[in-house]
Amino acid sequence: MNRNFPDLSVTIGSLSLKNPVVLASGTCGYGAELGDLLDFGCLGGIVVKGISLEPRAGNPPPRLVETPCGLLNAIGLENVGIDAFIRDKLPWLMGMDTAVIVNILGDEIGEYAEIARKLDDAKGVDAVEVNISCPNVKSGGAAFGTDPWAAADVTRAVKSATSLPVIVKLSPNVTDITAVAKSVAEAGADAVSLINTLLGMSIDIDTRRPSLGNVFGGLSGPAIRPVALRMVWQTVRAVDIPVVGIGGISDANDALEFLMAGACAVEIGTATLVRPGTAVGIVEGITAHMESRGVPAIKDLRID
Amino acid sequence: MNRNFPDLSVTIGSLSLKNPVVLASGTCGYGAELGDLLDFGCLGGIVVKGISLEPRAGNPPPRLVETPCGLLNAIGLENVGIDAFIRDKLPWLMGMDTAVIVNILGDEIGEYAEIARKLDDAKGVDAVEVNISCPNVKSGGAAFGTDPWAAADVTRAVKSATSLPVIVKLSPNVTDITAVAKSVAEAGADAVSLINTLLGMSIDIDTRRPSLGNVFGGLSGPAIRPVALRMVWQTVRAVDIPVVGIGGISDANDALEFLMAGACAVEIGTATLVRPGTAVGIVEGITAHMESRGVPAIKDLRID
Amino acid sequence: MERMIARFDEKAEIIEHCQAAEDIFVLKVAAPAVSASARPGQFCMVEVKAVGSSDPLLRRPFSIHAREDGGRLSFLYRRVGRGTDLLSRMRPGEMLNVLGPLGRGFRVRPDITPILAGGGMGMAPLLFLAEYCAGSMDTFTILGGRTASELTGLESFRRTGTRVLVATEDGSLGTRGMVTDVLDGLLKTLSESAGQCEIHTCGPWPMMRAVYEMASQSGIPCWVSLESRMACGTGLCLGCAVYGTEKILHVCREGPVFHGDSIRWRDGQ
Amino acid sequence: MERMIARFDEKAEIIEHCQAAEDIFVLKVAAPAVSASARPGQFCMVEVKAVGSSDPLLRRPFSIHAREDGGRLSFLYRRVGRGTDLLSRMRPGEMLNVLGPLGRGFRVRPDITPILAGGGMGMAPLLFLAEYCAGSMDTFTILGGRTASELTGLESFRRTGTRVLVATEDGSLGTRGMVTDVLDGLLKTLSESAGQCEIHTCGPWPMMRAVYEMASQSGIPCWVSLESRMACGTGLCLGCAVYGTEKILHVCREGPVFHGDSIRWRDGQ
Ligand SMILES: Cc1cc2nc3c(=O)[nH]c(=O)nc-3n(C[C@H](O)[C@H](O)[C@H](O)COP(=O)(O)OP(=O)(O)OC[C@H]3O[C@@H](n4cnc5c(N)ncnc54)[C@H](O)[C@@H]3O)c2cc1C
Ligand SMILES: Cc1cc2nc3c(=O)[nH]c(=O)nc-3n(C[C@H](O)[C@H](O)[C@H](O)COP(=O)(O)OP(=O)(O)OC[C@H]3O[C@@H](n4cnc5c(N)ncnc54)[C@H](O)[C@@H]3O)c2cc1C
Ligand SMILES: Cc1cc2nc3c(=O)[nH]c(=O)nc-3n(C[C@H](O)[C@H](O)[C@H](O)COP(=O)(O)O)c2cc1C
Ligand SMILES: Cc1cc2nc3c(=O)[nH]c(=O)nc-3n(C[C@H](O)[C@H](O)[C@H](O)COP(=O)(O)O)c2cc1C
Ligand code: FES
Ligand code: FES
Repeated sequence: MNRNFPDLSVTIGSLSLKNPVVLASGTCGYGAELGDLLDFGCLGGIVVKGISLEPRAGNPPPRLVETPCGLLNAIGLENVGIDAFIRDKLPWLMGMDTAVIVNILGDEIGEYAEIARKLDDAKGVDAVEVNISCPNVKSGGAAFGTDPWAAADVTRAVKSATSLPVIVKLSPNVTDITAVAKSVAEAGADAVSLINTLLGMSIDIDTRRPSLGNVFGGLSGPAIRPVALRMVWQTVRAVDIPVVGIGGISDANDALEFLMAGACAVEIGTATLVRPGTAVGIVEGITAHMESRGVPAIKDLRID
Repeated sequence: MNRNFPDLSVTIGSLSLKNPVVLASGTCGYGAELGDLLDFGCLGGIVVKGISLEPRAGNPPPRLVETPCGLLNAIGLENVGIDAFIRDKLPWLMGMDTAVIVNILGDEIGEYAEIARKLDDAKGVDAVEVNISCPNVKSGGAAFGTDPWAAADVTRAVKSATSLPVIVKLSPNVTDITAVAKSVAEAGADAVSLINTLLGMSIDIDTRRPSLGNVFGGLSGPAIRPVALRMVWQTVRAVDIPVVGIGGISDANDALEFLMAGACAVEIGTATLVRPGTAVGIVEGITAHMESRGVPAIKDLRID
Repeated sequence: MERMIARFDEKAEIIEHCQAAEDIFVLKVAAPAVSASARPGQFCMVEVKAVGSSDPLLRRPFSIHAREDGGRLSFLYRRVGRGTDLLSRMRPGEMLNVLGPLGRGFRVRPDITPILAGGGMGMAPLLFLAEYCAGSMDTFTILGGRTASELTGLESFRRTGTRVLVATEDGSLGTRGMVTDVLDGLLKTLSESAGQCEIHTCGPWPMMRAVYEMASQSGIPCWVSLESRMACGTGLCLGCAVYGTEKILHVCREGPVFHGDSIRWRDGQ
Repeated sequence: MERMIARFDEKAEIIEHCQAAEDIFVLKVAAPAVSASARPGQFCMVEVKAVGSSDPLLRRPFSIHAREDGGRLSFLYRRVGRGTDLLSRMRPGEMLNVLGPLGRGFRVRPDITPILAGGGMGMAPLLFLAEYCAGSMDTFTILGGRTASELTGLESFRRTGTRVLVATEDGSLGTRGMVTDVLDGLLKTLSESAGQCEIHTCGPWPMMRAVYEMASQSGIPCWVSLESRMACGTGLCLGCAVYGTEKILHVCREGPVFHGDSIRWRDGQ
């Protein structure tokens, strides 16, 4: 292998990415919104905005509030629904030279399975990412992702509904994320990605009301990076399936921390909102780091 | 009541504070270290550095790393031990016109109880704060604070060992902090304080090693404030005992968010490290806010 | 989806930065690509944080105030919080990331007389609009503020050729009263030709609402430029939602300029 | 506990701020209270973040480089990361929070000849020490760096009256080699009176270690000024720990200046 041309390609189960840098769900729309600002051909992949069976209108405004080095959002999973996605959004994505991963969500397990089935039939989808941070409506409303058993049930349902690689996206709002990771790995997940947002809130002291229409929101951005990295480190050491690192990654050095912790790939979320070209800069930065240190492949970045 | 002179005093069980602003454990030493930089008479109270039965040397360096709007620490609970504390540190604190709260920790329940007993005999202690974020050595090393039952056991042991008010300090690294709060409330806690630090880590990409000698550390500072506020809001609405708010509070506006969420008092941690006089400025800022809005007492700040 | 004009994330040099009043600043930057495709009513996301700092995290949205020769853009802004405070400390020669032009601007029709109505910082996008319209048609611009010193830059408006009418709450300049007081008078004067007018307004919510209601009563179309909290400004996060009459609207993508009829005014902001 | 000299958190005005070399700056601030109680070898925690920003969160520790008339202090620092980069952009007239004086400085004895040995930015605390000693005794100062341009401010040292010896790795100034090469020569010259000398050193860990070992071999006491990551600088957080021979040492409180014998050198930094 030529030391001067590091190999950035990675595989996540049967999914191959040209490099480990992927856009995170909910922060890159359905791709087309970014088309003029980013060269998708430079990216490992894109995870589109979470899709449900039916269209969703999302939460009442205000939906955003800035926090120290972070962003609280309560978008409420607004999306066009799986049918409109396949019909109106997927064709554009198919034209891009990058892996297309579809983030899916539901109120109950059957919904996850049905979306997965529809994606299995569609053309142009490379993998499914299962967002289990949604409330499990049928059993009291706690998120699927906070219960290893519920998480495994969702995983099994999705796996049997599709032959696409299935990445389960874990919630960080748990006592032991490795317990959930192990549970979904046993249930057949091809990979896990983490972390989704930390549950947070903010109060507007002038209006004396919660700053978000939904009261609670999800915290993302650089503020959460140390928590995300810790969970990735723990999960990499607890399961045998690939782990995708997410959380506050804003530059190549941040991404390298996750790859050194053992992540097989990283997703870039809030940083794209702040600077649309962030992910492309990260690919360049990782390449430069590997070149200058003579690291032949992404997996060689990992430390013990 | 005179609207122009708001009443800042609060009570936490049988403990009375002249105002709701307290220095958080581990960020104000044993008090004397701050003596020339802060007028203790202006503060509601001070929670001293966590004390164990025997002196502890703490973790290997490096013990600190800065993160976006945050601080990761792995001090490892270095402290002089309960006997030296009572003998060498307490006398200085008794001279200050502020409430003295002693933060205690242990490897097993018996240690907590024994420290509490010693404090019960000592003069000059106004309350005990029980740090349950420590590993429960006898049962596998998970923190007491991540298990509602273990947390209740510690609480009962401390309560029966002392007649001082007992504040149980909760760990945020849990799926449902209200479950732990309810459990310690039932076990007799006079109040809960939250949050302790979020478990995090950082990697030095130049040395290719975790930045902290201990690998993992506790994340504090403004970065964690939205998570802390959410947990305080939830806990206030889940238990009937007073809730002390902690986490990233750096100015009066931050403190007001917690008081509006229903906290009866707040603790100031990392902000004191950055600016020793922070807590005094917060007392002034809260007073000014209450004066200008005609809020008669702290409890009237609370919103629904 | 509406056809998208190309947007750019440009590293722009600050050319001029002056304080026009107590808390009001005019910032001029060299951003040739953004400038070339900018249309009146569009805005930019401007980075306000220092190099090496991640706080404040988000860029701030500012309307394009004017487009000047040599690929320059200017912004008119009020210092209201930490982001605008940081911005106000930056000096000529420093670089600033400017993402734009964003959103859908004002829709003007060649055969219709535009009445521009701005309250406070709401005048920011209107100068660009006045310039744009001035060449080809007669325009009126009503500018309102609390007091005279807030109404900086009246001369720039006059230079475009628009007829400027002023209202101040304290009467220190122009009519004592609100933008709507002046608008009311103007609409009466124009009553004959009111059917040939269109209103473009930007300012505080209650003012825009009042302008919209007055326009509706007179059967005049009214375009309003809304604000909302934004993270991306580019349509990625869906965070900038406001209630429309029929559905949620996204200010950064479907707006910031909307037809007044499409807004659910009672929800306030 | 050692008796504590009063410390102050002063809002200090920047009086001068010059770039001495590529990445090296001299910052002069008016901080009369801190200045009045400062002793050589002590340091300050300097706020580097912009008003309204919480990132970078922590202050940065800098040794007191010199104390000047009128309650002024100067710092000599190298731009190495985001905090020092932000600091380097601040201009005269701006205010800066400076907490100090902190820690225990150099211990000098009136009957002993001090040899000051600084490598790179390690020269920062030594100017203050040279000034302090110069009035009453003969002193030697050895300053080392990679190349001549790094050794800014030699003149300031000479002005204090200390005898300045220079080493550069590339030989562009003084002896080609390391501080220890010059020290070796000096100790030989002084061999008779070496028993009457004491070394005060500050610089990179390997250099201080080499100086300490050389001093030990000659039976000369050696004081070293250590660095470590700091959050508070005031003894509150216990974060600035380094290994001592017998126990953990806290750089900000028990140091930054330690007797070389008390350090566990093999642990590196
Ligand atoms: C499309 C659009 C165009 C705008 N054009 C201009 C302009 O030309 N000139 C101008 O002075 N201002 C304009 N604004 C408002 C401007 O973006 C805010 O004043 C600015 O973001 C405040 O930043 P800050 O950090 O100083 O305030 P903060 O400290 O963040 O907040 C201070 C106050 O400003 C409000 N605010 C914060 N962010 C926003 C936001 N994104 N939108 C609206 N209000 C906010 C807060 O609720 C708070 O009350 C525009 C806003 C939008 C959405
Ligand atoms: C008691 C003491 C006195 C000091 N005196 C001086 C001085 O007079 N002049 C001078 O130029 N520097 C001095 N330093 C070092 C100075 O504090 C650091 O260079 C500075 O904090 C780096 O900040 P940064 O944000 O630019 O770097 P960062 O971006 O935080 O880090 C860049 C590099 O600097 C290192 N670093 C970061 N913080 C510290 C720290 N607190 N201590 C040591 N290394 C650190 C990091 O490990 C990293 O390698 C002193 C340090 C201490 C502890
Ligand atoms: C505005 C916004 C919307 C999001 N929507 C989704 C979503 O639909 N599905 C999902 O799995 N994660 C969603 N996320 C979470 C991100 O994909 C990511 O996991 C999280 O933000 C942490 O990464 P970051 O700090 O890089 O943003 C969203 C995040 C943000 C900020
Ligand atoms: C350096 C450091 C040491 C700490 N030591 C203790 C401790 O001994 N006992 C404890 O209960 N909490 C300890 N904490 C946690 C704080 O008391 C506080 O709960 C936490 O830092 C969150 O608040 P903050 O963001 O205001 O710092 C420590 C925090 C820091 C930063
Ligand atoms: S601000 Fe992100 S979609 Fe409008
Ligand atoms: S830096 Fe906090 S104790 Fe030394």
